[in-house]
Amino acid sequence: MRKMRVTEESTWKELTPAGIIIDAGNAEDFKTGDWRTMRPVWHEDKCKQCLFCFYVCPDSSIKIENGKMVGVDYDHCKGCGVCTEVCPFKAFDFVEEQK
Amino acid sequence: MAYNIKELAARPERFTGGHRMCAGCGAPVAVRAILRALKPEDRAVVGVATGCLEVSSCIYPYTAWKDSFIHSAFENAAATIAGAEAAYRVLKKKGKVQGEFKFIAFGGDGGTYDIGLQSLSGAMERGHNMVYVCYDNGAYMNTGIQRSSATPLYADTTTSPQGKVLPGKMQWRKDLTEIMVAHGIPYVAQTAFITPNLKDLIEKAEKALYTDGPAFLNVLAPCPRGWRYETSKLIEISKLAVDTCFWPLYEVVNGQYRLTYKPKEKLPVVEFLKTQGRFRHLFKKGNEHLIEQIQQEVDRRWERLLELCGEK
Amino acid sequence: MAIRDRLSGNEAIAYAMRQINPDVVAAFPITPSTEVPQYFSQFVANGEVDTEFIAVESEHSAMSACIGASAAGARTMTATSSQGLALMWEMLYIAASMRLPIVMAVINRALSGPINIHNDHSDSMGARDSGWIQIYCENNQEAYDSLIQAIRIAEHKDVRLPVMVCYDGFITSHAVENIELLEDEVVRNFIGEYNPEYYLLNEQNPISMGPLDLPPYYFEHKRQQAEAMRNAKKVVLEVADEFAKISGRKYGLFETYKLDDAEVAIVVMNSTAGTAKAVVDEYRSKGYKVGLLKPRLFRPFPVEEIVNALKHLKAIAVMDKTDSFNAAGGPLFTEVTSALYGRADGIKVINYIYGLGGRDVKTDDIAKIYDRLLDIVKTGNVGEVYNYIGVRE
Amino acid sequence: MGKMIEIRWHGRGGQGAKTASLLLAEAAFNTGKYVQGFPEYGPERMGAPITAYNRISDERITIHSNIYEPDYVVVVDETLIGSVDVTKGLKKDGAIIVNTSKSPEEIKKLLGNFDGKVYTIDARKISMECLGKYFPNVPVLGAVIKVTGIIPENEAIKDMEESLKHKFATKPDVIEGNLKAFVRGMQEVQG
Repeated sequence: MRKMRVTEESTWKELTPAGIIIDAGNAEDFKTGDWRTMRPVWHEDKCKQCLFCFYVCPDSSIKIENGKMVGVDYDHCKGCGVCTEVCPFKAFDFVEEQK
Repeated sequence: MAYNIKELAARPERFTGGHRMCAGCGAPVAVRAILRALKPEDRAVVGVATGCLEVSSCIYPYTAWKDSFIHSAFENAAATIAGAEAAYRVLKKKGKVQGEFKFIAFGGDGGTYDIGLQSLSGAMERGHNMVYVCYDNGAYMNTGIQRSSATPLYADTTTSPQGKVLPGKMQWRKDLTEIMVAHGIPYVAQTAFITPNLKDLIEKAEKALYTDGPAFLNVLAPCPRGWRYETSKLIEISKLAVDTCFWPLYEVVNGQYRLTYKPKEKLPVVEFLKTQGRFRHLFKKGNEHLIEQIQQEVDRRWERLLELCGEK
Repeated sequence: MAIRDRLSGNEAIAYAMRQINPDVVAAFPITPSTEVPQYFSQFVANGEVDTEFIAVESEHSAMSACIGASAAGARTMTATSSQGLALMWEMLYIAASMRLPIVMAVINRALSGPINIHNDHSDSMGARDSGWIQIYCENNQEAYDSLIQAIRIAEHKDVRLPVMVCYDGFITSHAVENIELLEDEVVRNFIGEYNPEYYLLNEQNPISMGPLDLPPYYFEHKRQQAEAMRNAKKVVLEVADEFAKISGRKYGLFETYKLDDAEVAIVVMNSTAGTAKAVVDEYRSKGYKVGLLKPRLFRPFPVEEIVNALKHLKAIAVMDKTDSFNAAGGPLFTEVTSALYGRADGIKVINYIYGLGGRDVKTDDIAKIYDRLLDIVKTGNVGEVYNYIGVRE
Repeated sequence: MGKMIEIRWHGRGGQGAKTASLLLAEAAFNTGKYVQGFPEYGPERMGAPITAYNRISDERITIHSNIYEPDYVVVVDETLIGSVDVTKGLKKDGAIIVNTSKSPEEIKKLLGNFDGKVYTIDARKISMECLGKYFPNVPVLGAVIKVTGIIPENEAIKDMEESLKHKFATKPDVIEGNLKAFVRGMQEVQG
């Protein structure tokens, strides 16, 4: 539940003062997944849970649950491919994005 | 802290997706790792100098920061965070603030080596309990790849372009880490992404954050756009910078130098240079001597560092 | 009980700062404001205040640190002059746009170049559109009283803007004069606790400040800022009323002196207004209907109120202690004439640039201006609008 | 408006003319007056001629210009006579007080065509005898108070004693020496 309700229709009286953002981390609501031209595809069967992909991801897009890699957050992943390069177990394919 | 990849991964994510840094950018990797070194119960106030990181991570009405964040201008991230840290000291004393806060300022090399150097120097000299992190990508990337004093010799940038008579930037890069060492602050370190678990970076960040007094981290943060390489090669390129000794990893704790990584085999600098478009002109026939000059300077600095670290 | 004392302007300001006991002060030395952080750091050294004093390495960092401290939730103050204010320029706008209630004493001094350490108003007048509230003070008493009021004005929920309290370098800052001081506890009760709504050190609600603000939102944030400035006028008067109750000294948006039945008047700010009062007395004793208006609040500019006070006059001289280099008149002149336009047309208004770089302003200089105004009324002939006084022609 | 007295001080940087003007302001303030004490700021350096001013009145003073037609001029360093026009603008019925071992007549000759009253005070002699060091301020201040009559002498002495006690609480000999110098300044001014 966000505290701020700001859209491009909001009047000056409705915006937070001075551009203060009171919902810490609400950039999650902004989807950067559509920037992708390449897509990392994770294969759970090959994954050994080394979590290297998690640390090197610039977009916080490796999903972790209970300390385990569970998939890619395609809402935010920009398809840089760093995860696919660092994986020692070749658990990722890096494929062209199908639009 | 014993480095534990599982325990660290279980810590809360303090820098969310949905920020608008370029795909494959090194800066958010550094930010995530440094914030991960915070104890989960501790809070942070983060200040960022104007630059790529700031204009991409906090665009009204969105912020990627889960901790309190402030940006005011380009050249003053250190002074701004110093003010916040001073406020914390007094408000804590007065009982108006509970809990532990850590103070971190991030700046690119432009905001740190160049326009922000005075502010940084002042804040470090005054002994604020804060960590200043430079994410060094070797040019003013936010405005479109202009040379900074961190830009390597002969790199091609938009204000040090290689042309018919000039082979790119004509000066060697400033050694900011050494300048920070000269401040006599308790902790200074230079680091990079040499392993995919970012152990060197996270351990140094933890030391910096939990050192009493000012600390400085210089993190090599490759920029695929400015350096001209494939976005996926982030870790490979970082590793080459370190293994060629172009960007040695070391720390200086209360004035004591320590080499934190020594390449098993010191690679020729050409191995680093050839991966990036900004150095492509050096590989034209007749430019061999330029690469040789770079090699000589890398060697000279590496030898000096080995001496300082007691490795010779 | 008021405390009768004699202090220089800078001593009075430092005394007020001690009573205010701000959380953070970040400052850098520059003549003639240097004494303020100097006296204040002695209070810190003696444990008379709880303040974290940051002796920064430049005025740019002074204002940057003030911004960081104020954003963090601290009551924050500083002081500067001239080049120091100029070096803060970039951060002045940012402090205002971030809506941070920083209070700063500006000890007016000429801007370089050539370098000059003496008084004029080119420093703060240059910053007049930075979004700071500006209060101008005639003497040490007004500077002291206004600094205390500035805390309340800046922090008011309808305002939340930084405030500059301006007074004349050397003339006011270094001259010892009589002053009535308030007791520490009276000041403490008057300013109250500072409890910001949004601040960085709120462990329950972390916030982000200073975002990239693109075309869909920037304009709305500026509109908010403009509204705060509009609200400031009302708040300045409310705070002045409350201050009168504790001090017996009543402040307004401006002060008038023998203006009600005057035919001609001078509009002038700060210490020169005091000198002009002596000339008004002299001319009144000779039967001339002369008066004076001394603006106190310059930002926001109290347009309607000033027009109401001036509209019965036949001729006005506005004195500016800075030149705008617009080849047409100084900033106070421009404000006054634009206020009169369409509201009180037909009044003859002339401008005098005076006192640049500490050129002393004598009673004789002011007498010449009143003579000219009386002559304009007699002949109906305005002559040159944009004039200088005290310069060798 | 009650009578306002305007005084101009001439001295050299580091000699304490500015301090003397502030001491006079303080003494007048302590006896209930409205005061101004301010130096004319320049590149103030040791040895350079400096000017300081006082206005003293029974009513609040609003004028903030320098003083051009003083009622009194005080010269703390007689070597300034000749290089600085010390009597400039000095009112005809006013007076000049000079710190010197010379007589008023001798000083009058040095001042050229000044017709007003000339007073002298040998502050060096008094200071050396009372304090063992050359601090001209206190005896000069005594002379100025005597000549100007701004403050009744008894009140001035009482006030000086109190402020010395306050300032030098732990040094009774300093209090005594200064007070003696002050009173002798009043007594020994000539003219």
